[in-house]
Amino acid sequence: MPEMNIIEAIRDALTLEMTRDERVIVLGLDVGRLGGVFRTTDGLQERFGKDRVVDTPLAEAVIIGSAIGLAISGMVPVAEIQFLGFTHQAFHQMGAQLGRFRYRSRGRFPLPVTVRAPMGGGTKTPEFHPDAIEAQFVQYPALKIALPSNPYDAKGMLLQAIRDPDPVLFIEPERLYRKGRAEVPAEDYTVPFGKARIAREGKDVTLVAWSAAVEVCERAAEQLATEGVQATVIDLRTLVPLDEETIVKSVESTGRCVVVHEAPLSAGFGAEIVATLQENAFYSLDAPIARVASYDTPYPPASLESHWLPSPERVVRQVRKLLSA
Amino acid sequence: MPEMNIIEAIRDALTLEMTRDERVIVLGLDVGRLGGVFRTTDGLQERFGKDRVVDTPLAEAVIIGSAIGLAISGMVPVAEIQFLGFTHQAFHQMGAQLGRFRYRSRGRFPLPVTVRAPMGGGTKTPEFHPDAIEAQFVQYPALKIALPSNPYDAKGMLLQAIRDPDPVLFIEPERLYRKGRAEVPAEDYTVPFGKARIAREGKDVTLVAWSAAVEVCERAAEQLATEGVQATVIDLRTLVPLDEETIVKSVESTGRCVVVHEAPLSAGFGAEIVATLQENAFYSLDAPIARVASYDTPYPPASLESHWLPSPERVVRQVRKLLSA
Amino acid sequence: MFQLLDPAGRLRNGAKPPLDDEFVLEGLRWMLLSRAIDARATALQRQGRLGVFSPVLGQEAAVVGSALALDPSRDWLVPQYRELPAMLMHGYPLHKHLLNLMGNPVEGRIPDDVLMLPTQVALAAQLPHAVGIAWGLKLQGKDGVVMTYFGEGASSEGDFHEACNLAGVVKAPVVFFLQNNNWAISTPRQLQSGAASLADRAAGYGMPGVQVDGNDLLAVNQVSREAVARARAGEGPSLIEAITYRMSFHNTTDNPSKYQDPAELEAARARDPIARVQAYLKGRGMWDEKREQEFEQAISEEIDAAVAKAQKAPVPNRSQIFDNVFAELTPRQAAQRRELLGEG
Amino acid sequence: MFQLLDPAGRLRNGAKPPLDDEFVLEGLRWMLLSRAIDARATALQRQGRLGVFSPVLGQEAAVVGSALALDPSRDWLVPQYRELPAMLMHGYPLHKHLLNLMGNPVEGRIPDDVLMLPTQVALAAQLPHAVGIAWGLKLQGKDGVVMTYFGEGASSEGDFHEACNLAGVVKAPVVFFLQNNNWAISTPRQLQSGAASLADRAAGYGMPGVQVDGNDLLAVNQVSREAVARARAGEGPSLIEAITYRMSFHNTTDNPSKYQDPAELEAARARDPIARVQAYLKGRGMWDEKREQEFEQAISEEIDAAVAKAQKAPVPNRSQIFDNVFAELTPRQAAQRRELLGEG
Ligand SMILES: Cc1ncc(C[n+]2csc(CCOP(=O)(O)OP(=O)(O)O)c2C)c(N)n1
Ligand SMILES: Cc1ncc(C[n+]2csc(CCOP(=O)(O)OP(=O)(O)O)c2C)c(N)n1
Ligand SMILES: [Mg+2]
Ligand SMILES: [Mg+2]
Repeated sequence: MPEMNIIEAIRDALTLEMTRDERVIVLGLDVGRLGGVFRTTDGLQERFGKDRVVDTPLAEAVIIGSAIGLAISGMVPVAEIQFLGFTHQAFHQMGAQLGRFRYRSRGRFPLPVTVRAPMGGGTKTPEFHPDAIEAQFVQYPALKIALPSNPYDAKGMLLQAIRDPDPVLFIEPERLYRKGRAEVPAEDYTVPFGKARIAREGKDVTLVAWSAAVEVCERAAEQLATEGVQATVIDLRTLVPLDEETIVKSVESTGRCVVVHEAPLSAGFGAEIVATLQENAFYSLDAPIARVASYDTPYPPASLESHWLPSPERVVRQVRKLLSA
Repeated sequence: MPEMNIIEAIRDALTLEMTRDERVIVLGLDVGRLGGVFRTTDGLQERFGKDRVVDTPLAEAVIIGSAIGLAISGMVPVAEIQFLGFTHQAFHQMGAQLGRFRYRSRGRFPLPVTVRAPMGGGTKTPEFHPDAIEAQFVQYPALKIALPSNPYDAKGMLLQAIRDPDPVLFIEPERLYRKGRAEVPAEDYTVPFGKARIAREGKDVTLVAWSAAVEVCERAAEQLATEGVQATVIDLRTLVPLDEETIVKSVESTGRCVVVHEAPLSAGFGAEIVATLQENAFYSLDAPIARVASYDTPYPPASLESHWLPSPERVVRQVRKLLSA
Repeated sequence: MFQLLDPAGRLRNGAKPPLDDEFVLEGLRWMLLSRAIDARATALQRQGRLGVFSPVLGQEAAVVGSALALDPSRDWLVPQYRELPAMLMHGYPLHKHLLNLMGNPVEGRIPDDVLMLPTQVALAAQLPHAVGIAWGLKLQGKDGVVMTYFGEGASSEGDFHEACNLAGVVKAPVVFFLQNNNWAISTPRQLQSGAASLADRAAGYGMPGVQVDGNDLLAVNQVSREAVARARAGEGPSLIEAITYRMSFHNTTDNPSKYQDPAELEAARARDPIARVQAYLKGRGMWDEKREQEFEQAISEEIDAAVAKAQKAPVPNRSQIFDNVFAELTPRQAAQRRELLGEG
Repeated sequence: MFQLLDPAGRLRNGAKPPLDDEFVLEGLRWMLLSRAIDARATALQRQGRLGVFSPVLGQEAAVVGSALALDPSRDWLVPQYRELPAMLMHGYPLHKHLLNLMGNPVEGRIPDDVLMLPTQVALAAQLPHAVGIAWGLKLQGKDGVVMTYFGEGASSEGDFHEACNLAGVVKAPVVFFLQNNNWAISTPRQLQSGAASLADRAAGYGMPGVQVDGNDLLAVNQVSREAVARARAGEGPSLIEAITYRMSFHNTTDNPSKYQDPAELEAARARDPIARVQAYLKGRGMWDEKREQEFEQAISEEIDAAVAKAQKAPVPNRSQIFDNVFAELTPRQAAQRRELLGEG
């Protein structure tokens, strides 16, 4: 099996799907000749032509808005927003338009649109770029939200996203883009939405995360293992649909849970996980469910980001607290 | 003491503050000659002139963006967005710019800007207009978020908002705008941020809400009283800052809690309340904390909105469930 | 400002009508239908039988003249919300529109063979959609054209700029039809922009822009045909600014006496687009009182039938709240649906 | 396109220089300083001592020529991010800029008497701010003018449109200075807009627009002075499109060989804005090798001093994460701060 990093896995999925389905069109800033600022679309324009891999003018709202129209006309657009933080420039076209077209047209216009964007800090990119704002999109309930954390999922979930009959916001973990290769099947496969991945199993505590925070939890779990604490790590993969079953079952068995995410604490999606778990696993809980998140401030200067982002150390500390509760 | 509805209380606060502080400028769509589509600014342009009460072009982002500049130049802008749903057109100027200017300028440019907008359904306004998207703004941690639910608070909190040295998103409960008058002092007073209001006290269950949902809880509490159940109703008033103390204390004493809001359930601010309460009142809980919210769908057609919005009946049903748990 | 008919309905010196008389008569019929619907819908709204309603009154020539340039079998219509006659001309049934206004969009679904988007509530948000459709048609080698409507108010939104600019780059076959009716709710044109002409904006996107008398059916039709032909020939987008006037309230919740100078409204009435076409056709022996009565009779019956049909449509039921959110409900939505239906 | 100096540095027929020679020399000094900073900052970045850096290289005449039209004691500067010399000319100390690039903005705070906003990362978001400041100055009866910078890429954003349009309506004293350097990262000008000239957009907002040779210090300064004077006289905003060329990478993470035709870069080098001013001043007996060496020596020392000063600044500490979020922390933020500092 070939080995790929996340960038390569994404490029592989795009290549596969553009070959299979000629309705697929890639559009966004610098996706053509340059191959995207992270090279995820490298070589695609040469291969599929300028009509199918399009460098758009610098305007996020019309990237999303025109993708809506392209889908209505019969195409299958994969739009790239250069950094998730800049979806704010397109916010009115995201939830309210892209997310609602099927509903407001009473089914006449389903929109098979994928919006790709990298998210997250830890690479010293300037403010706005790294903003982890996934929860804002959950509050617009007609977008599916997928966040792979590894090369295998990146490929399989992107193929799933493009083929999904509904709009999918596909958020990529920028910090992990080139963080090592893993085995990824060369052939076509999809990873279904709404099915969490159990990255590691342990009986003492459940760690729930998505995107790059999964890797933080895995490092925390390793540290905990050296202290004799066995942690389960669950990678949600998609926030919408949410795999309640897997997390509830795990917490029923461990009795303790820490949710970890890169977004600031307040009103982050972690709150939703806690609310859901305490409702459905209430009688199994041995301690309150905890959250480890970034602090409630704007994204800090590059030199301070490592203190702001959730770290394995903070997760470990929090688990120790729960175990002594 | 004069009696006012919420519209009148807001207009009174604006009149008072524009008289007291000539740096205050009101800007937005149709706020001038028309006095706003809900008449909150009625008569202000006649009184304070066209330079201080300004009908802007139809463009939400530049209403917020120019308010930022006005504040930097030394003015105190009160910007109106006609409906909260249309803050999406200005989203990139809200959290990322308005909310972060003090931070990114390291204190050089604090922004005393107030953004007013009505929110909420129940009046058969078309889609987008009524969207309850308050939680999306909490995820941008440098906006204060105030949501009065009655005339007294509307006046006192608006005066507080305008005088606050930081940006405040002031969300008005559209459905309650003209729903009865209450006593409101004619003089100047402020209602401090971060202090919840206990609208009703009862020992059996705590209902937590904000904006128009407070009224839903009050009706539910009345119904429950006829069944012998005594409910506490807490009106949060501000989501940022959040008065954790008052809600934790109440839930510690009642042991049961229902959070009620108009936004769709998933990732609504109710999740944050639940997450906070279960962390801080864990050992006092007799039952899981419940949420009654709108469903996870786009805003439905007018003829169906009453089934979608949280109702006193749904709250009562939920409380009964908790009591029998 | 391009004009073919003067306000008295006389062809201007040397002007040649772009439409033969039968076609003008057809246009007039749509204009009269539109005005009759305005009256009926307003009455129904006042009786509480319809929701908020925005009349077309005064803008009939702009809407009908432009829509007459389209071929509904291949062209797309992307409306804002004040273009009802164009929607009907494109094949959307009137009773469905009434159902939307009654808060029953379930039954208002656009038929599969009508190439039209739903009306847009978020101003200017439709413009990027229109560009995307046009671009997609072009990429697929289809010869359809997209006509999209918006007000001068909406043209201040960023979406207008981004949409026009992208259209210029990809040479999308789209016609941006700006209805400048002088008002955005209470905000007059002169507070909306400092530009002398909004059509001047076209140059900044590399497309032709033209200002036309929006109360002149023939002139509107001519510039619209030219723009559609240009788009169809692969030459890209155009911007048309139709100068017209909103002769009624913004919508049924509005009271223009609060902000409108009555003299201005009087002056606008003197430029009524319907009277102008009637005068023109009268001059050509195609219009008289008898014909007017026949038309009015037929229109009235058409509206009666649509109202009756709308009233017979099934009332929406609460389970429909969960229809068409996604192709399939998520487990969480499915659970919420069960709760709503008391099955939970 | 307005030009005063031809590429060889000769005054065009009949042209009168808007600046006397001493002033041109001053401009040249800023241009040389800018280019020397580009070289030094790039080197420091390659050594891992600076974060991502965007050079001005090739655009010095556009930035310096326009900023020379400002009066730092009353005018405001609202930058995008590629206008360092303008910031320095406005009074912002170089070592503070270096501190920002080092990820230490705490010490990079703009001094209270420097009328300037921080650089903007979210493209075009600064334009509404510039309009607001200008409008506010006008409302307060102050005679300041705002100069705001942005790229041709940023000019595709909706914010550009909304800002220009509002400025036109309220006649805000603002100059929109568009640096068209042919590139937005890898996206060339011709894919950015179908417009023949971006200055043509001005008409759509009711303001004058002018296209100027952005590599001609004198021409840029002249049109900038005119725009500033107009604004100061209460006549409202202007749009200037300076045609220039990005002669280096987009920023230190970029590799233009992936998308740029080397011949195009060569051609641009032949229009180098610094060489042009030097040739002009040489022709007037104001520039020679000796002078050049003196300038370079002084500039080099100035940069050394700034780098040294930046390196001596206190390193940010983690508690500063919570500084300047609000005037006062919320209880929740205060608790988080205690946790971070291990006081929780
Ligand atoms: C983005 C957005 N902002 C505000 C509104 C509220 N609103 C509805 S209609 C209207 C005026 C529209 O004016 P114009 O575009 O000229 O169209 P007209 O009503 O004249 O046909 C406004 C402000 C809205 N629907 N969408
Ligand atoms: C809203 C937004 N979208 C995308 C980006 C990413 N980005 C940074 S610089 C740049 C190109 C800017 O081009 P231009 O405005 O021409 O300025 P230049 O770099 O040429 O000075 C892009 C796309 C951003 N910073 N902000
Ligand atoms: Mg209008
Ligand atoms: Mg550029």
